[in-house]
Amino acid sequence: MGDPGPTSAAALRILVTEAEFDLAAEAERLETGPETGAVVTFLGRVRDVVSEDGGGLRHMEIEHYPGMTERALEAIAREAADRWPLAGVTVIHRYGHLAPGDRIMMVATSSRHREAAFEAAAFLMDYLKSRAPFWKKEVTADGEAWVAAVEKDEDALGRWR
Amino acid sequence: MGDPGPTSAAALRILVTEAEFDLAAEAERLETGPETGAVVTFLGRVRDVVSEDGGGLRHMEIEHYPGMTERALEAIAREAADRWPLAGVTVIHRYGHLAPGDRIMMVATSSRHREAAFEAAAFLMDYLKSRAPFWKKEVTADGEAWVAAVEKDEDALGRWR
Amino acid sequence: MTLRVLYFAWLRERIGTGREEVETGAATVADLVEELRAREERYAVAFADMTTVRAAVDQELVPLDTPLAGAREVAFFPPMTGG
Amino acid sequence: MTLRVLYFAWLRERIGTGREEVETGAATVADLVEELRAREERYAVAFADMTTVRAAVDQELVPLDTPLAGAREVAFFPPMTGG
Repeated sequence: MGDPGPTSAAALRILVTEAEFDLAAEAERLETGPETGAVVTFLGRVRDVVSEDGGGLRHMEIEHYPGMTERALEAIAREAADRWPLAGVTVIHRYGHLAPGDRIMMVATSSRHREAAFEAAAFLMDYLKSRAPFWKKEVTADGEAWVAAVEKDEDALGRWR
Repeated sequence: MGDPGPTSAAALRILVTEAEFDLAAEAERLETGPETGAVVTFLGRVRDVVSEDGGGLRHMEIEHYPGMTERALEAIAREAADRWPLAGVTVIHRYGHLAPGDRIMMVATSSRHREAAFEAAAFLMDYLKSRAPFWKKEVTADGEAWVAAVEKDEDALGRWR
Repeated sequence: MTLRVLYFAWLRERIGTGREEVETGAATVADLVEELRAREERYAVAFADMTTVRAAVDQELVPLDTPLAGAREVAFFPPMTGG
Repeated sequence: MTLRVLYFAWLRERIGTGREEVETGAATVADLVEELRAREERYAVAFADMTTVRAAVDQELVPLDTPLAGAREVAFFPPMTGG
């Protein structure tokens, strides 16, 4: 993703934030222009996990690499906009202290037709999972543990090559 | 889709309406439960079309088959819930008079993980396009014309068989 | 038997009605189409190219060779364009 | 040269700092890892299994054999778990 590639007309919006975000407002931001027929959103939430003593997740800590994070997200968004005819691409990811049920992140894509919007959103998620510098730590009654990377997340990138 | 199949625990919500719908409220309705890690929404909008005299779309008329429409949408939603481990499935489709930029329809899916939510949403859209009894008429300065079915929409069903 | 027959989109426009009661002895959906075609020019025009016509019996999409025994409602319409 | 070296997640915890300045003559990222390992036990522990360590040079993800010439910032971290 080093090559900036052809300049796309897509509006990119990247946000790395500790704060809650407004999914509805973000989706509406992409509902614009006479050519936009499809808007896809993906929302990621903190799921509860069951610990050995039967208690659940107390909270999650998300660490990131300020500076590189924004660059990586922008590169991923730009790559999507180069591959599909998108009108808009939004990527928002939170860091810090998150409770079960909290929103972690979202992507949104808009395009003339559904195929491009769906594929680009799935692509963004696959790349985000293993190419954006975020690390999750789960805190349960048993203690705390860094979430291990999942091999299938790395494998998921294969279909976009 | 005649066989009701195994009973899924997914919450199905089907709405056929002339009125505007609230995308944000619909998405939030699926942001529930400790196991829900992913919510995907798809929104379809009326795109403008350029007519021969250079004028655009005045409005669109969507006709449907009351009774069968609800049955077909429910069958499609149930089929998705049988194929993927979904927590919720929402399908909303409007009919009647729609202007350029208006929302036509939406689907939303929720699941533990992103793959199921994405695939089910794409599946719902592919089936909706050619299996739900809606017909679109475009009214431009040139007159009115029924939108023709697109062969690739029929072809799109192939990947789910 | 008496069937409720529905028409949608351009089939409705060409036939000039969206709904009618039809007294028929047709064994299948295709037989019903033949009866209607023979009845009046507007039906012959609407059903001229059956590759662009879909049918539902009692609100289930069906092939044209589907039997009508027990049916109450038959609908004809072009390929769907929802979404 | 003086490099800014950053550590994240469990690498940060094992090494006991998230950021330090390192005076080094290392030619590549892998050479820098060797230098750090030789320096103190906590580095040797953190870098014990390099299959679980990723590196970035000046905020670009890179392979471990990447040269350090001209680099200002090197970061080490586990495989990413965003999304």
